[in-house]
Amino acid sequence: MASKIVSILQEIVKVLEEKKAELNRLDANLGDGDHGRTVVNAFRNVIEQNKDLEYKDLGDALQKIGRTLAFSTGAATGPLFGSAFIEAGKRVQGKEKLTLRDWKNALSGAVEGVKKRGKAEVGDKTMLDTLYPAVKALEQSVDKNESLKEGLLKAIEAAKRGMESTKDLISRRGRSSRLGERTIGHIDPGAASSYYILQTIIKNCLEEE
Amino acid sequence: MASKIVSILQEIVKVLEEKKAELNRLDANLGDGDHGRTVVNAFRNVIEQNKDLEYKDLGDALQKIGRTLAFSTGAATGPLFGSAFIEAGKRVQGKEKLTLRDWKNALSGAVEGVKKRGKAEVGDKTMLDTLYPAVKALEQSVDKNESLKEGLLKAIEAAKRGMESTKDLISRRGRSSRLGERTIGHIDPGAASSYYILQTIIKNCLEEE
Amino acid sequence: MLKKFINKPEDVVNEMIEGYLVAHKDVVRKLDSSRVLVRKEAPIEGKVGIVTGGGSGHKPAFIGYIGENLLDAVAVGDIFASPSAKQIYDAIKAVDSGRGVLCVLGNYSGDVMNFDMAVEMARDEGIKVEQVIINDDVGSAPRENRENRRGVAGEVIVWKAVGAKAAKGASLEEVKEIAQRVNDNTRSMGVAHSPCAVPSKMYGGEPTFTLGEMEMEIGVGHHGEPGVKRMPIKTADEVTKMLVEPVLEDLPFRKGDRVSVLINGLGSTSLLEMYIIYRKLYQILKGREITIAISFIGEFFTSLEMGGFSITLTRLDKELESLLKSPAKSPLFHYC
Amino acid sequence: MLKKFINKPEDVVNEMIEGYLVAHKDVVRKLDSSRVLVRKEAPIEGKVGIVTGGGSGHKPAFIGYIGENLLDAVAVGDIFASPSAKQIYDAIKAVDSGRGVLCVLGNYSGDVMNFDMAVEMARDEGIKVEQVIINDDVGSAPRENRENRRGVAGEVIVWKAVGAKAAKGASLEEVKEIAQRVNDNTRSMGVAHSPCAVPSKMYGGEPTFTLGEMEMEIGVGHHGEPGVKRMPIKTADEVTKMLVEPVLEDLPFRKGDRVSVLINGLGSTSLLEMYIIYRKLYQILKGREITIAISFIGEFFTSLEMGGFSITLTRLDKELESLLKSPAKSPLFHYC
Ligand SMILES: Nc1ncnc2c1ncn2[C@@H]1O[C@H](COP(=O)(O)OP(=O)(O)O)[C@@H](O)[C@H]1O
Ligand SMILES: Nc1ncnc2c1ncn2[C@@H]1O[C@H](COP(=O)(O)OP(=O)(O)O)[C@@H](O)[C@H]1O
Ligand SMILES: [Mg+2]
Ligand SMILES: [Mg+2]
Ligand SMILES: [Mg+2]
Ligand SMILES: [Mg+2]
Repeated sequence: MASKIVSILQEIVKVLEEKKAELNRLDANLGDGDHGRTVVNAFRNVIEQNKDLEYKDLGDALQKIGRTLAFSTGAATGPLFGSAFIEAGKRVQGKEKLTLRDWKNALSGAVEGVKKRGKAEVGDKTMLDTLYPAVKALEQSVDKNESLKEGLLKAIEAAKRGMESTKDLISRRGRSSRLGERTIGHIDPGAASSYYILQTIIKNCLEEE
Repeated sequence: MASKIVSILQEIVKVLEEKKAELNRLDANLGDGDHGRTVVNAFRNVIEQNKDLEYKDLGDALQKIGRTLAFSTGAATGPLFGSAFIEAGKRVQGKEKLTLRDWKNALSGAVEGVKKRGKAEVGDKTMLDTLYPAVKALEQSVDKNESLKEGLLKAIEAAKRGMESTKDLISRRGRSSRLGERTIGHIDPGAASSYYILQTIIKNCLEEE
Repeated sequence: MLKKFINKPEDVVNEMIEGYLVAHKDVVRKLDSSRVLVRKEAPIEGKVGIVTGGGSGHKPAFIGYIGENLLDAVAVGDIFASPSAKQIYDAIKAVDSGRGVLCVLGNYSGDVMNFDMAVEMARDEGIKVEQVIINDDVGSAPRENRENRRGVAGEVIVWKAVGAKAAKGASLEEVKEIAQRVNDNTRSMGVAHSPCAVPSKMYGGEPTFTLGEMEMEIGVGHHGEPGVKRMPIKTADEVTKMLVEPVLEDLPFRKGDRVSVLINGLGSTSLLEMYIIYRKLYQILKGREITIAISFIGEFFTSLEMGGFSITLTRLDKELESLLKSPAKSPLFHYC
Repeated sequence: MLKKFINKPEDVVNEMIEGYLVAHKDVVRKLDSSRVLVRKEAPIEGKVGIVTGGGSGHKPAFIGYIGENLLDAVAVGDIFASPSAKQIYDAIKAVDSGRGVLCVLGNYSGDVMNFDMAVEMARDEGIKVEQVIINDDVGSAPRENRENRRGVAGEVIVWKAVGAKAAKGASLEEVKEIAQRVNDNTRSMGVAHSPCAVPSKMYGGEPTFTLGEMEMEIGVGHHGEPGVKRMPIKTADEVTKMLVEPVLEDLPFRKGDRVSVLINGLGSTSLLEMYIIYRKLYQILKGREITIAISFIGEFFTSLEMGGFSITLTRLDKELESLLKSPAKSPLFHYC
């Protein structure tokens, strides 16, 4: 199964590479203009350091990815994405395949990881504003007993709307929080990158189904 | 006689004050733009430190003025003007009134003083190019036995032409020498100020006659 | 675009380190596996290790302070960007002599999160680690939100004090307490009239902010973060007053206090100006009967070529005064 | 206009001195009658006095070097303008212990003439005075006209060496010989990409020169005097090569030589850049089998906020090397 995870990571790098300039530009509005570069390098680095990533246990794999991200990336991104993956991994420990409920648990782990690390709340104009709506959507789909595919597609939609919602928010965390009201009108780069990452993961998992 | 010398010094300050902006501008073309300010302050300082300048001996008075200039002014101007006055004074030691020949001797002393101090030659685009033609004119007038007035007026004319001649010269001394060929087309500020000073001295002496 | 003497922008930090290492090989070494600079003698038997780290572009900070009675290791980030948790973790490991390690860092979310992760990791391995977050910049948040304030030049004062304390053989707890005490008694405020540029092209980079022809910004951050107020530039005396008054009120500093004064040039502001500023600062403090016990004037924590400066005051007690006055020596900082 | 933190432009030098004096009153004093700063202990029994002077705006030069094993007195001119002969004369008198005084000055016509006058005057009074004129700037005149070259950062190396020699109790002739020997073995070359401004208005001044958006000038002087060549800015590696090669050829420096290296920032060029430059310089010298015995990297002789730097090499013999490596200490320069 190693190849599958590595190939998803490669897809993530490919997508982020395409979006790099856009993400840098978003970060230039609010921060220091390096977010595109940072996330691409972060995931490149993950592949580099986990070339032979084998797993029986998806939870282990996610945590390994998370630790590499958290530990080796630098900037704000490393610990944030890292904690997201690590906490997500903990919630699906021992699993080799994920149900919709597992997806919900994993993603809400990611939300908790970001919250803990970044001391941010939903509405602070961060990647949380992408991830949290996706968790909410998954919860509803689980409650409604929707199919894996249906649920995941809805989660992507919700994440996208969440990302877009950051445009109207005032940043309260990270570098951009220094700009206060001047942050209104710009999408948060971390919200954007986490949308692209989530979307790429889900798409690739669904293709496989 | 103290009052006479002091009043000429005051006239010099007045004239230089009027020409200050022009001299600064000339110096801005070639150097650091401070020549007007420097010469005004230099002569103000001379008056300040020689308020009770009495003399029987014009030579002494000129040397006193020269020492104040040379010693307290700073920049290039102080030692140059100072040496000019000191050497001029030495050539008329003991005199209370100057003949045309005395004037010639005094002014050629000034030329020697500047040469010695600044290691400059005629044609180097300095105050020498004002003073030297005046000496030459005085020599001719002495040879021709012209009147004091005639001789001094011709000296002023010659000094003026000399000052104007610096426009076409390349600077070889002082700060402006660094600019090389770029100095062509600009009158040398020291040539200009020394013309104004010489002219003021001569005019005031002639009025008295 | 602001011009710079660099090669490829992505190489600036590594090339700077290469130059630093050949210049100061008697004092510092680099870890093989990580962009971490370490004092040659570290770990030093019986001494608490002092680690810091942060983005590059602040020279002499941070690496210039690795040396005697100062820092033991620095995790070196990219220009204005936090180093990774791994680098910080490696720095901690490299200087632990068994008596523990104190991490001192500025209050920037990237740095805070990466240090957090590194410290957790090091603790998991049984290393004694403490951290103190410096937040001296009065210009970055109101008093009620002190915990959100940035760390600026006050970090240098902390390094100097903890470096001296650690060198005396103090315990980790004691060294940490000094860092905390200096931070609690330190306030800074900065101003800038010209931006700097993060290297982004072959020969330079774009300015981090733009100001009007004759404008300045009060409260501006070390990376060009916006400050409290933009206004037309004022005289040195007026600007000094505008910076020091909020600093004095914030703590507050009082009549009879003894203080350390740090006037820190941000990059292109000349020492000529800094002494003109010091003159006024001296008069103001004298007028309030506050005694300057020690002063530092120069460039201690810059922002590349930014035009501006900051004023840092630290209220001293006997111990802090003697720590700040004890000798220290590193390639870019001397006190003796 | 370049912005500055100053009060009235005509007051900058006096206010800077006021600030300097309150900051460093344990080291320097000012003569009552003259704008001359003097080492507190001077004249020092049995020691030759070392005097220099020149225009202001070069800090840490000149006054920052008054201190132990360095300078005894400095005659302080206006910004970029020579002090008067009277100031220099007063400086000489203030530091003469009977063993004589050495004046070290840069080769600028104003300084040269004023020092000449002052020295004549002091000699008339029976003081033993010698002077050595420094002309290390390769960029300011071709080799045939070496005597016309300006003095730039090489002056710092001379001060360091003569300060150490004088402190050992050497005679005036011996100290003078050292100054001359350092000068004869020292060559510098500078580059700038941005001008400085002499304070002329309340909040700043006009640039001393203008360059195109991405231009630099090689061989530029300490006061913005034009250099050898203007051209588009190049990488740090290329610029380093362009500066050091004419320096190496001029002396010439040869395989096997031991040298002192000084990389001097002119004002706004960051230490980050200077270490990138040092890296390349180190490689070039290594390639030529020239050994760096000692190096100085930082701001030692600036031009207000000018953007640029210079490289100074000094060929060492045993004595010069040991003089440069002996300790020295002043408010703005340390070596130990
Ligand atoms: N404290 C925080 N909590 C949650 N997310 C944060 C926090 N700080 C920053 N972020 C996220 O990180 C993104 C910026 O990442 P990046 O540009 O890589 O880091 P840096 O600010 O160090 O340059 C922001 O857009 C935001 O989504
Ligand atoms: N070596 C020299 N010999 C003769 N005259 C000189 C010399 N150097 C400078 N000058 C004169 O001095 C003038 C400049 O004086 P000033 O601007 O007061 O001095 P500075 O160059 O120090 O600012 C020049 O215009 C020139 O006439
Ligand atoms: Mg960023
Ligand atoms: Mg001038
Ligand atoms: Mg960043
Ligand atoms: Mg001048």
